[in-house]
Amino acid sequence: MSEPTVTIRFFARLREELETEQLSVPAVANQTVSGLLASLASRGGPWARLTGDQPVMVAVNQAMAKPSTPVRAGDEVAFFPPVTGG
Amino acid sequence: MSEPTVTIRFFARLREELETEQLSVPAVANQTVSGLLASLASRGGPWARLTGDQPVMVAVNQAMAKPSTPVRAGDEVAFFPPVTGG
Amino acid sequence: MISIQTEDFCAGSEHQALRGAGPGTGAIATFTGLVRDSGDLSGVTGLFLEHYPGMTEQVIQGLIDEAGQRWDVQRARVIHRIGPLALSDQIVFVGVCSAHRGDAFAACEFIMDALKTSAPFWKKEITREGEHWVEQKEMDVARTQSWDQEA
Amino acid sequence: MISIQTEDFCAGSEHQALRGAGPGTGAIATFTGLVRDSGDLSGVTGLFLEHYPGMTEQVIQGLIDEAGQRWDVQRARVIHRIGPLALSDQIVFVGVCSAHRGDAFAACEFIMDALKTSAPFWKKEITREGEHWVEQKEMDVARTQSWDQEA
Repeated sequence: MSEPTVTIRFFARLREELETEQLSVPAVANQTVSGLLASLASRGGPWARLTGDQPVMVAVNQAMAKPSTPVRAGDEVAFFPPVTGG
Repeated sequence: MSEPTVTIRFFARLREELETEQLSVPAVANQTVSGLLASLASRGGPWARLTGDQPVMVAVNQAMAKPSTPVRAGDEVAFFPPVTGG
Repeated sequence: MISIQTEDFCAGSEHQALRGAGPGTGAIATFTGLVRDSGDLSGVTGLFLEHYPGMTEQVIQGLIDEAGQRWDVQRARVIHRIGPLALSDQIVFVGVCSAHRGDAFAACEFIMDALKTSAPFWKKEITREGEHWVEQKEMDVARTQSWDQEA
Repeated sequence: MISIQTEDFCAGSEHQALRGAGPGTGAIATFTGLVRDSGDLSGVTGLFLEHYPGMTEQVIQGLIDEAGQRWDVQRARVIHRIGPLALSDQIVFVGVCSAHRGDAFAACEFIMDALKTSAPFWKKEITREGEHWVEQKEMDVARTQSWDQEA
């Protein structure tokens, strides 16, 4: 039986800086976007930048989210720089 | 030797109502657009509508003009309804 | 470039030509007006468009020049058809290219709005019941005046 | 209709398709964005565009729906290219048709402005000296916010 997880995706500059496109972490009870971000930043090195000066946008299940948005088992959470299309 | 004249043109609804596309009138000293319009209106019948309720726009030598714009020998004066292109 | 013509035009070719202004072009805004089935009257089956040859081109050139003073305009193209037009026919095309999208949108919309209230064209609507010279709309005059207030 | 694609598109064909919305169409407004030689950097020779598949389409559909609530929108078309693009290549197309020109212009410009600040695309500029992820512009954010104030 597989452990309940959260899928995390990174895009653009974040993907390059972290050298990570996607990872899976165990789901935590009562977790929020800001909690997840802090836990990732605590890995140190380039990960610390996730809570640094550069703006980081977040989507949960492909909808724009806020620091207080809950993160539950099975969710897809994406972190990325401010968008620059068009 | 030809008499000095002013060319007058009518467009759209005015052209149809007056059944006149173009006419030539003798040039008058110190004439203005409003003087010319009054003289045309004095012909009576459909011409009286030129000074009636319906808005009439005027161009002198193909530039938009006002009632006070001078009209001189050789000028081309055009009267027409408010424009509706586009 | 300005064309007043009875023939139809190809918006795709015009768009392609606007791309040729050079490597500094970042934005193309276009507007196309079509004959629609309801104007002053409903059940419109066609239009007849009259204009004042010579003055029309001068007025439109003046609008393009004014747009070029107010915004970054790399190239502007205006086509206006005259004569008889059928339902869904193209009437007018305005295309502008610029470095930036804000300038392209503003210049295109300004030229189109000002053309409607200052270029000497007159439109007659044709229906099965008869013909009718279109009346100038107060809203069109207000739209053009709003560009003056913005200046 | 929304397309996210690596291939180029033909603005002329898209324009033609917008004409097919019916006899009530009186206005088509289009915008095309091109790769230009100076962005954050000068001497840009190309771009690389990344996006978030799935979310991108949802966000753009949301913008089209919002435009349809605010203005008369008969048909809206958005194409955005991804992957490597060369100088002067087409990046994005937004086309809207409507009964009236004011609605067509407003809806087209709104979708374009909002796409720039909310659709998950990221642009990397490529020059002879190197590459650079483009920074979001405060002016773009301000332009999008101005549509909220207008509501």
